[in-house]
Amino acid sequence: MLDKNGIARTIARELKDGYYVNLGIGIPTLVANFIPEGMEVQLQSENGLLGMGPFPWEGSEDPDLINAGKQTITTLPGSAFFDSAMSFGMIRSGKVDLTVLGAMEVAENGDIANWKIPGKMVKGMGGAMDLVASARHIVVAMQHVNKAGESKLLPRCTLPITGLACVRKVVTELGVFGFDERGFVLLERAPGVSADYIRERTLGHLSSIGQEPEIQWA
Amino acid sequence: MLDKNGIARTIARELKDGYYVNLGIGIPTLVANFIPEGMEVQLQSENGLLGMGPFPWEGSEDPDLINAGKQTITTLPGSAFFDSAMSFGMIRSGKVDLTVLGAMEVAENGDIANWKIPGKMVKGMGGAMDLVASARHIVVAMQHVNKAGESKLLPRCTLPITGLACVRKVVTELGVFGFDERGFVLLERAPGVSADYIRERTLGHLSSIGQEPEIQWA
Amino acid sequence: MNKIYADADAAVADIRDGATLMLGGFGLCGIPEHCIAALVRTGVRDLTCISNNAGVDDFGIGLMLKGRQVRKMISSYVGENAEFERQLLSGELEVELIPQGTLATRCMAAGYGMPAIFTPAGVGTEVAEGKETRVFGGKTYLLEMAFHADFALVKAWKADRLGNLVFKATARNFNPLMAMAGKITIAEVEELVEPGDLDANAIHVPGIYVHRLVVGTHYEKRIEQRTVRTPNS
Amino acid sequence: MNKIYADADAAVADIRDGATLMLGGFGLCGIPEHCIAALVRTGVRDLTCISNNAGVDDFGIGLMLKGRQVRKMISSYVGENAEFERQLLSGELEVELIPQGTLATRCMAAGYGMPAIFTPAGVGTEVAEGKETRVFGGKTYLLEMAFHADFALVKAWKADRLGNLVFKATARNFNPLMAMAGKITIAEVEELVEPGDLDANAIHVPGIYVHRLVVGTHYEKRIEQRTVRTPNS
Repeated sequence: MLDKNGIARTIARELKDGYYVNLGIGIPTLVANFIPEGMEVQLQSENGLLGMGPFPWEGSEDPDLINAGKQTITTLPGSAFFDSAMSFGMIRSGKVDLTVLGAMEVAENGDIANWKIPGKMVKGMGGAMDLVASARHIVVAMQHVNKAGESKLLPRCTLPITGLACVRKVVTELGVFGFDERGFVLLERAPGVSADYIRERTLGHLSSIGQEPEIQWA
Repeated sequence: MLDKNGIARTIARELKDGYYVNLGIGIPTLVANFIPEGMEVQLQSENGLLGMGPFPWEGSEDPDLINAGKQTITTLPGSAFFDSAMSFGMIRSGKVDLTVLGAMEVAENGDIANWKIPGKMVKGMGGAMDLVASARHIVVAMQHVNKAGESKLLPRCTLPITGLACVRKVVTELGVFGFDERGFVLLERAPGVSADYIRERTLGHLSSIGQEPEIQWA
Repeated sequence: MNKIYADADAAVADIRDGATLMLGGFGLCGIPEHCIAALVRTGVRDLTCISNNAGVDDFGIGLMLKGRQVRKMISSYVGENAEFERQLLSGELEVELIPQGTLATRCMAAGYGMPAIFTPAGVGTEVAEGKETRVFGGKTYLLEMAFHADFALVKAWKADRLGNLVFKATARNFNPLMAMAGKITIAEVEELVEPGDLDANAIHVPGIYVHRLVVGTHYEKRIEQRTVRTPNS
Repeated sequence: MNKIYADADAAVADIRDGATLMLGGFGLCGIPEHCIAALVRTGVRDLTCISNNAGVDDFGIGLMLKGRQVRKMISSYVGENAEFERQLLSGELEVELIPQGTLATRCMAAGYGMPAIFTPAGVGTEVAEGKETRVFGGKTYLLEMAFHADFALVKAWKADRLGNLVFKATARNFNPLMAMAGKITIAEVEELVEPGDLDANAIHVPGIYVHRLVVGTHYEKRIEQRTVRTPNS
């Protein structure tokens, strides 16, 4: 089983030198901690920044400098600020190489639901619908099951959709999942987790030969 | 009869303090010389400048600083540069208070033709079609008749149209013309020019009481 | 030509009941604090507010909500506000949630004289309900109308008296777009400089889009998520 | 990540016959001189060139016309060029003239991921022939498609190695729009500075849009209409 850092570290293997990457709130944010040494990756924050750096040291927070999660941040040399239209312009035109975000549900066909639970107060979709509608490579980082123990990898989403057929990869504490025409495909197992164990916790169709490799980090 | 400066000076009476103005090539450019003392008028050049100043002194020309007529220019304090999309964005959204441009023909209904003569090499419309499609107040500065002595104020344009029903006022060497539902309306006569003389040279319908005032400058 | 108003109260004095406003800012970053405070003092009501967020209970648009001044919010994310939730559930407040990029682009469209734009955001979701779709190059887009506002209230870093605006860091966000979209645009700024002091190459919003200027002082600039690095992180 | 190419020849070496190019500049102001010169040296042919103008006989795109490298020009104004006229009349060259603002906005649309835009420019004219029109708020607009280009060749003033671009004065014009529209964007710049030397608030084109950088030297920057003030004017 992977912990949150393990999920982030697994996703970090998707990074390539020169990539522009948008990381959502939560586990996705942790991916930034696993950018390999010597690899140049530019982080985009959709409120209007390329070249996001780490959190500031205490006392040097700038209220005019926040990320899309409204956290105080810093910038790296060579960063650029822009307005929200240009920010989503670069997202919409496919310039962002990798988008990592959380989800409540992912469906066999790559649909994602992550913005609204009927009956609960709706907070809004923020930039999530724009990101999933346009990003070229979308990886979901999430727990495999919800608090009630139910699979979040489903035949189809039960919650209101955020975007259609857009997710390319899912990483949970149990493994790494791709997609084929039938549904989810188990690509790698978390260390010590069997394919059967994963299948039991996956409601959507899961293709698995039962001998998928365990996740390894460089 | 007005000379070119007289036409420009007449049009300059349309200016108001705080106006943003786009001046075309030729006579319209001369309007800038008649901005009343103490009045603040910002000149927009559609290649990407607000706050255009006079031509540079010899030796201080900057090839990176030209107007829409490709002439070397200067800027005034408080000028701003922008890209061509924003430039036409402000034109399209009606932020330019006054647009002055030349024409080959103007029709009774305010149609304008100023970009193309069939059989002659076409140079292109540049920004003219954008300007006439969007500007809120369009004044045409032109000679009353063409080189063949034919009226340029016509029942309808014979040349390819630049824009439909957009001209609000025409100033020629003979007078100032507005529009009503029937066609041109003589508003003011050039000094020493009779309404009859103007009517003879105007092919489009011209309303005139025959006693329109002579043009006066403050 | 004088665009400079004595204070925010003077600048917002003619905003009437039922007006549609745009308010710049992302979260509490780059919001027009002083204009909001002045609006609260006017007691103007039945406002439609286009703003990415709705403030928090005791700051930003939250103050206008507390005064029951807002009839409708058009936003992308509104989650930080108990009074907001109360008014929404009681039916006092109407809310239209739209994707953040769609919101930004619909504001930009107004300033660029474009009546509508196409975006793929929201295709296949609730957001698309009742909206026209169109396929370009095999991909489906929604037709979304430009947003217009009677007044745009924005917060800039620096301005000159001609109305040229410069924004700082991520406090830029929606501010330039809304500044360009307002029928009347009121910009409150931290610093007023002489014409020519701003680099003409680095103006974010040219003065042609800006009608009123207010110099604000004592900005609170509240931070929503103060997050800092720890020595061993 | 290395975006810096040794010279313009290296940067344009993989541009193939039949490619669609965008070339920045207005008149001769802000044109990518060195990339054009390099393109002439490659002898690549059958190019479609999207550029507001077509240069003059012996400079700018005129040099490519002289080499019969251009099959089609998409421009708003092409009047300064005798060779251009000759090729057009002989049928060697195809020309599509479109309004300047439409050209700019169709380029912008690509960089902003918008498949098409609406503009009133050209309604009722030849430009509207065969195009879809639509009425919004009582005004008629044309539907115009985004322009895409295999390569965008632009000229910037300064850049850092991440590809962040800053333009000078009216040499900005179409350059940022085309930089954002290119599938592969090649920016030639007068000065390469260290990351962090450019004001992060004043970047015109963020590096995400820029794939290749060339540092140009000895810019000719020819002036088309040298106009000066006279002491008594």
